[in-house]
Amino acid sequence: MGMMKKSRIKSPWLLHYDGSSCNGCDIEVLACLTPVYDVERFGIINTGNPKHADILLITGGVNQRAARVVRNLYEQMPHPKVVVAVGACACSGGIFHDCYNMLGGIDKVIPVDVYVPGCAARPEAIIDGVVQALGLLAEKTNKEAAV
Amino acid sequence: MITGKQLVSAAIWLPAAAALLCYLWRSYKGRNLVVWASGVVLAACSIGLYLTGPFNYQPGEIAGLSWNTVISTADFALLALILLIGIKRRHILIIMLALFQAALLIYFDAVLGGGELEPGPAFVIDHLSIIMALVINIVGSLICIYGVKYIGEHEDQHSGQTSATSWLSSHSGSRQPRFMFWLVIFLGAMNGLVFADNLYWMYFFWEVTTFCSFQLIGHDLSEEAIANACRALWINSLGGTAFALALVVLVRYGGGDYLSIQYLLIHGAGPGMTMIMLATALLVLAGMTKSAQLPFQSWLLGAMVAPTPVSALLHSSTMVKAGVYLILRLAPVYIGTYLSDIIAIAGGFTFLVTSILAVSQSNAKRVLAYSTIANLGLIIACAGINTPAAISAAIILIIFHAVSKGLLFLCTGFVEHRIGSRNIEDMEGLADRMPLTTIIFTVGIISMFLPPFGMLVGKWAALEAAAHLPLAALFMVMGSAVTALFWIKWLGRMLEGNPGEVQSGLEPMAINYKASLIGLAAGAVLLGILVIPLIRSLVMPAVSQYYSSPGLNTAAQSIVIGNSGLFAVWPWFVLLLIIMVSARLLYDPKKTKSAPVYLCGENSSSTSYTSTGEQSIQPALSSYYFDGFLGEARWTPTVNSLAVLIIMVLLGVTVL
Amino acid sequence: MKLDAIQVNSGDLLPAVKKYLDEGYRLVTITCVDEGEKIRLLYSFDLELSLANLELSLAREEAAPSISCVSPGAFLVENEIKELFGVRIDDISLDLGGRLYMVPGAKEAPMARSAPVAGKGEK
Amino acid sequence: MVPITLTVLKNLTSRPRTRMYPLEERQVPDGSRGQIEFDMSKCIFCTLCAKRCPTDAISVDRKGKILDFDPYRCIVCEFCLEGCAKDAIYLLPQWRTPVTEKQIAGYRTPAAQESNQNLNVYSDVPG
Amino acid sequence: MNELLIASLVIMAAPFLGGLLSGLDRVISARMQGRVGPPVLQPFYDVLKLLGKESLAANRRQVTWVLAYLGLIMASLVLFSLGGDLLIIVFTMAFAAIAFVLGGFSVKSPYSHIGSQRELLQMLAYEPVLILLAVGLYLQNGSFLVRDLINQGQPLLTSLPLVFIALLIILTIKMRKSPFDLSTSHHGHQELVKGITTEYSGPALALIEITHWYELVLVLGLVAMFWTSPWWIGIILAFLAFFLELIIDNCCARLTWNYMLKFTWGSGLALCLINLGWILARGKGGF
Amino acid sequence: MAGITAPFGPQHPVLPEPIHLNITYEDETVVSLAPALGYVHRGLEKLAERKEFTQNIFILERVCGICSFMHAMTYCMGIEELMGIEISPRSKYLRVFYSEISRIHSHLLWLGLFADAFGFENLFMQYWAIREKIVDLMEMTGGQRVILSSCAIGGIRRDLNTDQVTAARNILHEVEEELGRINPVIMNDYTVKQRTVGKGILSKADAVAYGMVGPVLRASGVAQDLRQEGYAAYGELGFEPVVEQDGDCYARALVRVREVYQAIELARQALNYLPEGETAVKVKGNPQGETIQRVEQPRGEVFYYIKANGSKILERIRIRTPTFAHIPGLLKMLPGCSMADVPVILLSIDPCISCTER
Repeated sequence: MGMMKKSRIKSPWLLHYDGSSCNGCDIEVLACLTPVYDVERFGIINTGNPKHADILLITGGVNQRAARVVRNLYEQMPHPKVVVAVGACACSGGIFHDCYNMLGGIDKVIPVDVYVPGCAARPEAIIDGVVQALGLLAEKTNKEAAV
Repeated sequence: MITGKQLVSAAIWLPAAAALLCYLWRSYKGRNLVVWASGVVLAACSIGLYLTGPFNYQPGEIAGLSWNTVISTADFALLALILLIGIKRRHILIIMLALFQAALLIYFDAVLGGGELEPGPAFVIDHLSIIMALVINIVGSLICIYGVKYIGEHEDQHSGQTSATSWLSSHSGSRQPRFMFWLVIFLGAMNGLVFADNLYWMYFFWEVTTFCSFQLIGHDLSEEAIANACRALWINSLGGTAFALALVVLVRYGGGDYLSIQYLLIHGAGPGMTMIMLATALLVLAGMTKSAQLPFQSWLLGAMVAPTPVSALLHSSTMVKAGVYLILRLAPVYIGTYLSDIIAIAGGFTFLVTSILAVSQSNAKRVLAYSTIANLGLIIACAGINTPAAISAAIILIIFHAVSKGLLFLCTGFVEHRIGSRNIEDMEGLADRMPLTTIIFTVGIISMFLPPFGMLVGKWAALEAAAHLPLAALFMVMGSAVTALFWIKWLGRMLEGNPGEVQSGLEPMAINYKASLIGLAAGAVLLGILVIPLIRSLVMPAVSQYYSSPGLNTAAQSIVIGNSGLFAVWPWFVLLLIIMVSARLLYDPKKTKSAPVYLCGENSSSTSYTSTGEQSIQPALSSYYFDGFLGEARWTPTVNSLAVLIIMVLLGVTVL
Repeated sequence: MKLDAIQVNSGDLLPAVKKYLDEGYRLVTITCVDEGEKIRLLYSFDLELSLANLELSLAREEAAPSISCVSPGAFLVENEIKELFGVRIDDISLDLGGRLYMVPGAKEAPMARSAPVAGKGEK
Repeated sequence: MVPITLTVLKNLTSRPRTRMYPLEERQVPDGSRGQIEFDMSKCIFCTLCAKRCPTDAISVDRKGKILDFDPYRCIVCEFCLEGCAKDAIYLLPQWRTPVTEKQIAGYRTPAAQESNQNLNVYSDVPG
Repeated sequence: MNELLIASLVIMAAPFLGGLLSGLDRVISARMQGRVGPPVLQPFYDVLKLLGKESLAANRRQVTWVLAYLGLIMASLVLFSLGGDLLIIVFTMAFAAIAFVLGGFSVKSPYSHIGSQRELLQMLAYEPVLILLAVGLYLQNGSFLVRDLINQGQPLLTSLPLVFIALLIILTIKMRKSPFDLSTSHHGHQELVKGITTEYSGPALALIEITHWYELVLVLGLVAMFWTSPWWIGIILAFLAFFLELIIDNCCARLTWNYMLKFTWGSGLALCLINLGWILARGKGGF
Repeated sequence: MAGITAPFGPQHPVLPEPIHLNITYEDETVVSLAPALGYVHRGLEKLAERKEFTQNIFILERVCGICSFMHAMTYCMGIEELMGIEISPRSKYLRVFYSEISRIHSHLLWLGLFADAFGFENLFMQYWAIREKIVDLMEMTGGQRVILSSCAIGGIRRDLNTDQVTAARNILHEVEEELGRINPVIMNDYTVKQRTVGKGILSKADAVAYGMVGPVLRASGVAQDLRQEGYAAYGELGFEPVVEQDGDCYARALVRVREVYQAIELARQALNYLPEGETAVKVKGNPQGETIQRVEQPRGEVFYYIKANGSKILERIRIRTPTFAHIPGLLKMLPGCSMADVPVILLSIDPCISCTER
């Protein structure tokens, strides 16, 4: 089983969804894919499909309508999966935490594994967060129970 | 021991007797019994014929009259009937064509004394006619068994909505016996046509099949059915006229014994015989109208109004095959001439154009009709190429097309009764509602054009033969690419199921349906597996009878690789079996969670999504029909005029 | 610092808007200001960078006519005002029925002056 | 087609311009807004920064002399830094490292710190 | 008996070769974009990870058709390596592609449905050229068998140059590279999400990936067939074609399906016909 | 023929931000569509009516991450007009410099996403590699890579020292030189033209009727750019709007490409004629009255309406962002195009959904 665990770390496929973000953090996530930061070195691909993804990377807080979408995406991802919340809004709702339409951080809707702070979290911080998430991914099994 | 002669007369007379019995026997059970019995006997007859091998048969007198006079009187009676129908339906074309044919026949009998000619044995049963007999009797009887049950259900469903003017509601008693009468008698007519060597007799059976088709298409008696029946009648009578003209030309310029096909095959070829070649061209033209080739395809599409067994029996497996049988029978006559190339191009052109038109159809039966015309075009193209390999390809295509297309028509009929519509879009998710039918449909469609099944061997041989005629090769190549498009588009629509819907076992099927559907499906698979023995026993003798080499070399170079195209088939079916079994092992519903469909994250349930204004919407799917580019309305006029041009060239080239 | 806006009542709002649009003006937006007892709707138009404003003041329950029949782009902002401020604007060309932003269960007219300020989140 | 092919071939032959992040860290310019830190020796708990913070990330308990700072709500806007009378708040260019558990950073005066050893007392974020 | 040996050898070796090739493909594409790119063994890690994931599937049909896709591509590769009949190989590849399409169709999901329709259109585009390739081989060598190619004197490329160019045109479609990666593509941002593979996940997706490796080896084998006298020139030819596809992939935008149909039928078929006509005219065929 | 009804949903690989279009296709041509927004609506106008007017800058900077500086600048100009503050010439020029840098940054970002929409992944990588240089420049000068919070009421929070100015000039020169190599691709590459020319056409009359703004309006032939009003230091720098005539996706791409060159030129001029003096003016008291401010954002004209009643808390802030004006135009362009063009047309208006829904 060692090879399986190792391959899980070496080829994490990532689904990026923008909850209710101001697209500052989204640009930084996309910047990670570009030549200057190039996360494909770690085998990370940005698949647009929850069914292919291992890591759910969410930027921005969650408003009432986005909560439903975030929950759907999380449920559609096959196990083992991890959730990375990128940016102050994703961690705790940030500057918008007491707007009338905001529920707050991502942990209000789905269990979050890694929090990446920063208002417009830097690509390096995001890479750190994803690398940390890989450690958690290896431990999880593909059964429903050990979520 | 039953001699060959008794088998032939049985093959022709038994269906007539059975039809009469069906007509008289009012109860369904009785008719069912008769059809089953006659089906079994007919099949036995054809197998018997196969065992006895080729022989000639000249029937003796009956009640003092020679058969010829009986045939000619029956002919005139038939023409009178057609004339009557023309007048009753006030259809000028039918009247004119019937009169013209009558005139030709009178000229033929009176002036040339054709009626009394005895150019040779009336019936010559050689390998080709045995193959045709096998197809007609086995596939035909299965379809009749299906038809008995189908027409019963058809009547219950239609008695409610048939339009007021239909004769049905006004006339007391159901029309099932009448339907079965024409359906079963048709088998006899086809057997007769296939055995006949005397062209005049063949002409009689030719007219009988046209009349049967008219009666069966008009079964529902709605305006649409009657209009289409009339159209079918006048186009086929056009073919009949060409046939009669050919008879006159043959006797007038060639002398009496040209009436026998065997004589024609031996003496007909050669440069000097322009008039004989013109007659052959006319016969080919008659064949083309019968198999609804390009300019004449409208009647077959109209005939789709008829109940499905009619479409299956007449308009795909047997009747339209008569035209192709005639063209194939005459192939040695026009071997090597320009006529042969033109026929190849006409066939290829039809194959390509009708395949493309089939893409834009959403009515299942019209797709099947277009695909039938396409495959007939392919067979005619092979006949046109006229090399031993091409002829064997044509025969293989005839056998497999009859089985697979019949199967598909019957499946469509059965589905139509269950879901009440013929539109492909309404067949969405059939795999979950009717799993057994979908499996049979899959076998049918796969056997139409994919490797392990026979049709592909035919197509392979056709391509190999067409290599010397680039234009025909181009038509075939593009046509076969397009066939994949419309078949899989349709099958795909049937397979589309919602996740998580557990199949609750196979759907109920009446014994008649089971027998015919599963019988034909098993037939398709069996013929696929036994394709090489089939070729050795049936096709090669038929080809080597008239051509120098047997065409296909069935010796296998290695386990997997056959010689020049013929491949050992059994590894294929082993592979398909392995795939089925491993799929069952790998996927066990308990372990695999059924995932909701990907709907951009907005799933409100496993199949629907929340859209504008927070309403939950089901995604609607529909296949592509390219109505803009390939629409029937846009293409048919141009295509028909091109085809008429080809026909002109076809006739013209013989004369020049 | 006052804005130079032409006062209009709901009757002749539509012809005024039509006049501006025919002169080649472009509708910039509709601003809704909730002053407790009355609501002011400010229609601003722009032609070669110069701004022209129409102002319509309504009582709390009074309905405003929709101008989306004249200016096709106005339906989105009218839907927003209807949903967030609770102002009744009837027969908008593409009416999302108060579901543009908010989920069915959410509070009605969250931006109105009377609405409580704190949102769903903690403190 | 031509211009892009030249670029493609040039890229293929030249060194990729990726910053190999985990192996070599790039030198972040000093003015860059990384994370906010509190120098408790200068802080007089005057709650000025708590009032100015647009995201209410800082809460000061004057009597208990505790300053609670939620690093996951702070948007690093330096507004508290500009308003602090005693310049007790300073800016580090280095970005804050991601964590798996959110904690509130509780700061105390240096004197109070001797009593419990660790400088930053972390407690779980309510809710 | 050696046939069985060759067959099992090919079935074992081909995925590794295919995996390496697609790994190489991702590294070279990355370097062309000025990026470092993943390690060359990345495709193997991807497939191993996918095999380890929880298997989600809508119904059994989906898995059956994927297995059919894998089995049939393996069959055509075995037939090709044993020197079987090229026309049957082409038709088996068609059956494999159809199995893949039916797999895509077997779930009522909009993106997988549209992806499958587009895959059918792609088949419509490249099928005629492949069949004409087989017919060309027949005209040149007198038989469809690939094994008869080996003892032919002059290589196929000299007599079928235009057919080779047509094959390169449709190679873009078979390798799912832009400008014709319409039904599904490795590029992240495809307007059909993942097209035909949208509804697959975990082990089923791993099978599809492995089948793509087999298909890659088979298609490059077809290219290598054009120069068999010293066989290693064929291999070089295949690599050159592979590299050319990578360059085209990185230098073109994705085009629409009607452009693809017009382009492949317009230029691909025309080239083949000119070539076949030239062979026929050159003395009633080579044999 | 029943068509295909499919969601072009909130989560889609081509969409940078969540917007939902419920599209009905028939044989791959769009027949009808209905939008659904609300995935990013946070309700920050209400939040701004609770915080103090000085804290609002940081809220309004985060309306949209890409054009954050211009939101803050418009708000500050509004408050300065209400309080009658006159900002120093140096901060005017610095505001022009920062605006033009974030315009270059926004347009390069858009060009990358636009290339990715029609499947040209390589071009996406090239444009974003160049953009990294601009982002480094922003981090060096403004302090943040994306949310450039360096604007305050009364001027600029951080001054540029001399070596920062020279570094900025080098970076601008490098960017201009690299763009010279990449722009010809999007301008005359055959496959790109095949996918963009003649798609999503908006005539001049429609553009005005639907209330289009910015590059989309200028691509349809209306020469209107708010920088002609000469706010901040644009009056002294001399400025001509960039106009195209045929109003399709290709024209919009061309307008934005030429605007990048123009922005580099303006930023360089702002640096060359940077006057001396301090950058921030002390601010006393509270704003009073109401005002409308309009500024040219990378996506178009942003419209701020501010009403203050003399207290620390403002009474009403109304923001109408450019993408809000573009959405009705988008719904006019999309019907009739083919399925493959939907992402191209959708991205051709450079949608910034977080701007639209505030």
